[in-house]
Amino acid sequence: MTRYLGYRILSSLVVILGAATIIFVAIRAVPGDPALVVLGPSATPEQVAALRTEYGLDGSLLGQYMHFLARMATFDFGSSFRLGMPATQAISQAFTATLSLALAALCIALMIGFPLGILCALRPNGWSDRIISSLSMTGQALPSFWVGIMLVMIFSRMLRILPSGGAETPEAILMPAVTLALPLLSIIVRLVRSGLLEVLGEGYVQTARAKGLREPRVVGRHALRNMLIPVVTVVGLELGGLLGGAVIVETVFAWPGLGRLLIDSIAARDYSVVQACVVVLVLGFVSINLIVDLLYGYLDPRVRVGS
Amino acid sequence: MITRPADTLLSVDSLAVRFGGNEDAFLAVEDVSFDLRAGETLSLLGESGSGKSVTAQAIMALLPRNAAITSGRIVFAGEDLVSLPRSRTRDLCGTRMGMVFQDPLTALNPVFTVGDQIAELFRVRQGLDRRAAWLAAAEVVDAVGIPDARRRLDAYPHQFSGGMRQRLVIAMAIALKPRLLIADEPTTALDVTVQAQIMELIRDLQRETGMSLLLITHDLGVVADVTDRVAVMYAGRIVETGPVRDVYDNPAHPYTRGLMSSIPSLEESPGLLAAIPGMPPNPKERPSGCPFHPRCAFARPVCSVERPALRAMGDRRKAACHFAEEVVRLDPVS
Amino acid sequence: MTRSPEPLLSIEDLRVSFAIRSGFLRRTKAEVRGVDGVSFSVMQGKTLGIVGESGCGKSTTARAIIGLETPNSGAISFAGERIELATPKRRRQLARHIQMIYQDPFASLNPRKTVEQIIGEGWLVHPDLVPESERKAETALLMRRVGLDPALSNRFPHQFSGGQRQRIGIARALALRPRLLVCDEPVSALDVSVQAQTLNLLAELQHELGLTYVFIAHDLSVVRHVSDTIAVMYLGRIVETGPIGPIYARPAHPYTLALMSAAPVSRPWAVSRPSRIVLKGELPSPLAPPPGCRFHTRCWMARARCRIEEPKLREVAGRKTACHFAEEVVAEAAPIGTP
Amino acid sequence: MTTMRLRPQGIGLILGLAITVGTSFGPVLQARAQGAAETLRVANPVAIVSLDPFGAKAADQPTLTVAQEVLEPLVMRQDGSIVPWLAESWENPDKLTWTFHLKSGVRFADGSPLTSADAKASLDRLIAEKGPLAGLWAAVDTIEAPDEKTLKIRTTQPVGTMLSNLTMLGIAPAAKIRDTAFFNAPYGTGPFKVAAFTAGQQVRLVRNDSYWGEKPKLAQIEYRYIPEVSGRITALENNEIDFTWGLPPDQVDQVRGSQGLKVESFPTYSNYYFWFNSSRKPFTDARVRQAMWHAVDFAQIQKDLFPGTATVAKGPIPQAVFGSSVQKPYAYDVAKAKQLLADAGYANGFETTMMWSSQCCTAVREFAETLVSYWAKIGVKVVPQELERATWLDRLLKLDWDSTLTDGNTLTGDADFTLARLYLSTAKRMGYANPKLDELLLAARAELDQGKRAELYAEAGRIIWDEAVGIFPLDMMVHAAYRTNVTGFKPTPNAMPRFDSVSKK
Amino acid sequence: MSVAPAAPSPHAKSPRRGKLDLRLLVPALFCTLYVLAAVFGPFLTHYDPVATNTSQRLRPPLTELRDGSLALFGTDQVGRDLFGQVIAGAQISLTVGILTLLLAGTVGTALGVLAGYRGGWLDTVVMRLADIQLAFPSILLAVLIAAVLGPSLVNVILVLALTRWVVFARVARAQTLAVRVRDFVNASRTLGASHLHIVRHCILPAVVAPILVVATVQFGLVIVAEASLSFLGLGMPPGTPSWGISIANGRNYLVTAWWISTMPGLVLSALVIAVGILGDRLRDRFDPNLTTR
Repeated sequence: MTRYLGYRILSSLVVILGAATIIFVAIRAVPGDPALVVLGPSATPEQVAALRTEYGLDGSLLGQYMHFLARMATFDFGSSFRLGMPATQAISQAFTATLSLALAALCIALMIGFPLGILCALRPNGWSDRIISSLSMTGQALPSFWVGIMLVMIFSRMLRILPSGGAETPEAILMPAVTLALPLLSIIVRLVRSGLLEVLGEGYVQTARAKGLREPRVVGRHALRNMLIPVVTVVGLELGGLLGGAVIVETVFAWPGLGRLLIDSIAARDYSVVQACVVVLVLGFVSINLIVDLLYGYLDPRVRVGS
Repeated sequence: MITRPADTLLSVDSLAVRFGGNEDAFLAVEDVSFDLRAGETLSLLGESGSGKSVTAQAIMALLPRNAAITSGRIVFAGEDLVSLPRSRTRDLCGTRMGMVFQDPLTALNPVFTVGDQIAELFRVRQGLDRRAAWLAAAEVVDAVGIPDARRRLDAYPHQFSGGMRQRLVIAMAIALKPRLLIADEPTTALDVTVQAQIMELIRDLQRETGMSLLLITHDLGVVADVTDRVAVMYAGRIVETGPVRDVYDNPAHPYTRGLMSSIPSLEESPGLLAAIPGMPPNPKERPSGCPFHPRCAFARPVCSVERPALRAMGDRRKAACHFAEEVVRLDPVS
Repeated sequence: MTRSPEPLLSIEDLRVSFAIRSGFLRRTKAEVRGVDGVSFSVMQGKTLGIVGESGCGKSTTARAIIGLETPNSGAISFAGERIELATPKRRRQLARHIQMIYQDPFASLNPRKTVEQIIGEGWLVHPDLVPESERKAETALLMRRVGLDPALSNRFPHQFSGGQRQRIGIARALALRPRLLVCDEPVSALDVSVQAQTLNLLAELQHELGLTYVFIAHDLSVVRHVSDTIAVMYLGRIVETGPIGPIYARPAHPYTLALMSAAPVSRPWAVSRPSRIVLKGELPSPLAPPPGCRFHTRCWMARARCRIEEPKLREVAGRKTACHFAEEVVAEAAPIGTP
Repeated sequence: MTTMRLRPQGIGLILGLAITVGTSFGPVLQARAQGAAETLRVANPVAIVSLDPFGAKAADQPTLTVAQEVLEPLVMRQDGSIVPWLAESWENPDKLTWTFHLKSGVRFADGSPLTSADAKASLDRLIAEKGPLAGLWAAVDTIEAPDEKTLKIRTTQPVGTMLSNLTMLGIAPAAKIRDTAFFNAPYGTGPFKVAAFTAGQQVRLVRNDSYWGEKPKLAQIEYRYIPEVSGRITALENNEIDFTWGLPPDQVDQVRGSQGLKVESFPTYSNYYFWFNSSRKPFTDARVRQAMWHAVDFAQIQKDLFPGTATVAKGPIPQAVFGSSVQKPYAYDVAKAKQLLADAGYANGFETTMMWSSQCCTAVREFAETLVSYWAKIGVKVVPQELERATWLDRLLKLDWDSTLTDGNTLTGDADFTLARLYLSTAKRMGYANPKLDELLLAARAELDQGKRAELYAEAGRIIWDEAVGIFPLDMMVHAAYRTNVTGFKPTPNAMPRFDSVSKK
Repeated sequence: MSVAPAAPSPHAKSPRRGKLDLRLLVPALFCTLYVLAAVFGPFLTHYDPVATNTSQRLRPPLTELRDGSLALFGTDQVGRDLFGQVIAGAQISLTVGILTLLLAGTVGTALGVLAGYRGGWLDTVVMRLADIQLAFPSILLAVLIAAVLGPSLVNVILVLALTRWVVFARVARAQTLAVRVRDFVNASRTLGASHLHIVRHCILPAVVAPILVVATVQFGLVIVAEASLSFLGLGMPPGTPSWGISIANGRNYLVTAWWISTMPGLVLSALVIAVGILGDRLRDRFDPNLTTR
């Protein structure tokens, strides 16, 4: 187990290092100059040069890169040109916001998706299955920015019961979370449905029935646990995507999360924050995958290494 | 009207099971009747698609969703299971009827320890507490010949060999001392030597507990080894039934006869086998009249028109062939 | 006695092992000896039956002959040529002489190709064999030969029954006009009535085309029916081999004896055979085969010597067997046959 | 035996936990302000990411909007003219020297007195940070604080814009000026001080009770960032906020009709302008530039796209700016435009590009698309290029463009800030070089007499306008919308609303 | 667990072929409609993205315009006919969808098959790259590429292909791994077939079906992604009648002109749903295992 974990952590590090390198190069390859963005259209070349020195951008690229890596090891990304605070500080607020949003969305998706998926699988091709399945198809197809806009139009503009954006009040998380949850919810419904249908045809489910167990127990205990395995994998992947993919929802609802911070920081060529964002997002992604792997081992004793 | 001996445990009467909906519906089992007395062993013998497994599933209320019993009765210990609600039949499963499945690998839930799965029976069905259930599980596992039972309860199914897994499945089936054990191809997935071990185990258990055994198999040898009576199925129907020796030595149905001559023996048997020509019919397109007639060497015009009924041949045998008397008089199968 | 002619296939001390890899660098953690020192030979036009339980190495042997496994050591000679030493190109050329029939007729046919494409696939690889213009006719011929209606040549495998699929597999093998057919459990997935048809077909083909078979099965009756000689394998080794008659009449290895006694027979009352021996215990892990005689852990006759000294294959009563006490076994075993 | 076993209840527990975390995410949530009546809730259209007006954000309107309530300048521009503020008076001993006398009795919110050292430190830091406003002070030679109340600034050349520049310099305590933490909750001599600040999200100001001037009526001001226009309007209508501004022109009418809401529109120092790259063909020819101008009916555009929210421009800088002048309008005349093109040798039109920054200004895309549509009618195919701001800036400064549409803000309210900064040939902003213009602009900058400066700028403006260095279509108005219970709001043309005089019923 | 039905008879018709499958037909017709709209629509509506008409802006659906034409979906914020815009948008969306999938599908499938078939270090490298790609926020790539190259059709396709190849590579690799060890592949090897032959005749045919299914799912996602990029101002250049741009344009007019965002959104969603249903049905039909069992 430890060996396997070691391997996974090592390959995660490779991924993080790769991503960090890519972003380091890419953000510098993009036209535009952080100093220039700060100074605005009135800047003179001398001013720009002076500010670049101030920012430590005048050294060799390799030197900057080594410096970046060295500091990254201690989770220090330098200070933000735009915000005038350490990048990690800027990140931490945004990360909390994004994580809250992602978790809220995940909870909504799981809490609604699971029962609906089970409902579908218990009566495949019944009317409830057809309705839920087609709704879930729709949920997956709707572009989230459009859904967000429509939600704002309905709940904020017409009904005036929810704030249209921001994160000041607890209920403000509802619409962005629902918007974000919608595609995930659809995926979960379909995964649970197909997973459960598949599992329900398995021999051990027959065995459980032959043992005289009641259907709720057969489904709830014997089938569900086995079905969780593919669901966990996909949900993990999706959650990893949610962290970085919430940009649109964050934009529509002015949610002060990582995605927005990333977009704003790129626009400002705020190198340190961009790099920090990417590293944190990638770190989040690989950690989630690692957790999924461990969970996988927990859910399925067959893949437990060393047992 | 069929008279039943007093000790009849299971009686299946004119059972028919339909698969699929509307257009592609077909009868997987048709007009199947047999009795099983307490302590007796009956084999349902047939090739794939003959309806033998479906019959077992119908008895255990384990038919897949797209299947339904369309007619007939299944009387178990005096109760008609067909008219009972599914939940009541389910109650009988485990306690009064146990089932052993073909593939021990898929029959066990891979994510729970075997102890969990066996103890569950005692906890849920008998209301034992966790500890007592665990002890009872250890006892059963020990009874099916798994060494070091107490310790191995903590293991997962994948940590057992195929033969051991089948023992575990059997343990689950007999844990609550059912009066009827249905074994659906219990040895097909196993090696020859393991197969022998498992059949011996089933026989021993049957001897000890006096339960009845309904054995479903395609293996003529297994049937001969363990059973008193055999019912040969073809295309969803029973074509012949009777004591194993009588049926094997002097088949009354051409299909049984064909089967007997299809298998090579351990002795020298030069030349070609007397194989049955053609293939078993598709359940959706069964031939008219006697379903076996296209493959039958004895077929005459009447066979393609009129379906032969399962009729008595002497007091213990029945056969569904217009010319059963002729067939039975042929030279014995060598 | 005249000196026997050159065998078509001969295998000398074949060893095949699988590496179990794991860890970051995929280092070999352990080796499983799938086949551990197997030797046999088959004469042109004859059938060698290989029996044994799952994990005994019989399928691995087959795959090594066919080139799907690379032997660690040993020699595989086909018509006098060492095929395991052949270059990949030569090996591919040789492929047309050595073909295989697979156990699972559902898995061994490409589900996305028509019967015609499947049967003709070999001609794409060996284009000289049949000119393009004649392929259609040749396919029809082959299909008729194996008992399939050539009108079905545009169907896909899933539209056929198991027995028919096995016939397609046979036709595919025959398309290359091979000399040797390796049959890996060709009938074990088939129903009894279809199994008989298939066995008959194989017998007819052998008779007509002078084919040589290596026939792998776990069903002793089937092996008896088709084979001239037999090799019984246990845990990667041959424990007994020789002509079919003597071995079936009086096994000289306890394992063979146990197999014979356990084999289900359709009418046990009509056959006399040793009383059933139910082997105790489990098949040992091939990762760590027992020392001495590999069978000793399950053998009711095992003595101290068996645990230490590995018995060699030696001539006993008209066959070769690898048991220290083969003579005792032969003497004890009741002959099998009609009482 | 049961160690590794997680029951379904366990999974439920995890779910529950996740929900709790998901809905009660601490740092994001801020307690609602208490004392709603004395709290003005403001939604700013652009995020306030920093409260430090000396560094990178020295010219950042969101930052300055808040900073102006907290840090006060030496002099202030009120109703177009400069009035003393923290400086009581000033004089020029010579053309290169400015001496300011600070008001006495002014204290910072922490009780420490205001001294000239604070003013010096503030200006020193602004220059040292090399931020966007540092350029205004390029001519500064020395800054001295000979005594606590006197500040002496010496320049290397006469600086006519000294006073207007000073309006942009808020004075912060010298002791804190280099303390980055200070700018998370800065205070100064102003009527308010910062109580809480979450970058990019919200700022809460509380009244500075020891303020030296007239005490503000509001106890608190809350700024929160709502980027979506509709979101801001909704929030206003739903009484989630009291005040917002920066509404897009065509939403204003709808808000005006809303009950309980009031909209105030006022002219600003900002305008839209469209520059030609006069160093690139075909815009090297003034006739082409003029033709483009004549081809567009700006009056119509103003009426349709900017109803009551912008005015057709009368000169290259907005009329509210010191130094502005009224020029002769370009008529919408397609025939004339075509004629001019033909004269310049482009009878069949030409193809060119127009870039703008996506973050530029309200309705910029609509505006740009409309322009493209007009120009198509005289045979000029203009390919629109909407660029990210950083890229736009990059290309702008590299003169790597044909034409660009953008907005300008004369932050200081002084023509110099726009004209001398951008139109000097040495600035190389739009490839236009005219020695006469250079001469006028430099003279105006060095002139301390404001009357003379105004004349010089008027002349410079005429050249820029007539030569069509760019097209100056519209002067912007800003629309502040607020609930009717907000009173006392006085619009300021720098588009940075102040709330010291505001009260809430 | 053998459930009754026997081996299919040789006379069994190939499954469902020839029978009208409404659930396949309806979405297919729907998609065809979009294709027709994309191909011929512009000829019918004469939509000119450059022709703004500010005096006719923000007209609600079904308004008769001054020139007598009917604005079916209303007009947008600069007075262009929204219906024409949406029709023209179909062309863009379909173009982006198809080209992106072709690019990503080809590259991804090739890499996936190669990685799965060859294994070893090649597999490791490709899969680590895929990991990085997956972990790397795709929006970031879009921003970077848009910033470097500027918004354009080609760049949108590049960005989207860059973010999608992984999906194809993973599916292709998984399928390759699964097929590679199947007996029918062994059978081909036994025939003496070369690697090229095996990949061409055994692996690729098996990979195509799941890839097609993935492609239908991805098609919808790609179209939405294009719209999202355009919505963020990172996709198509302004003035392009992309659905995403139309929706984004309408964002500021939710109160005064709801139709600007709503109409293209509905049209977009309808297409994606239709493609999704189509993909589902195709999956059912393509998979030879599903059709036989």
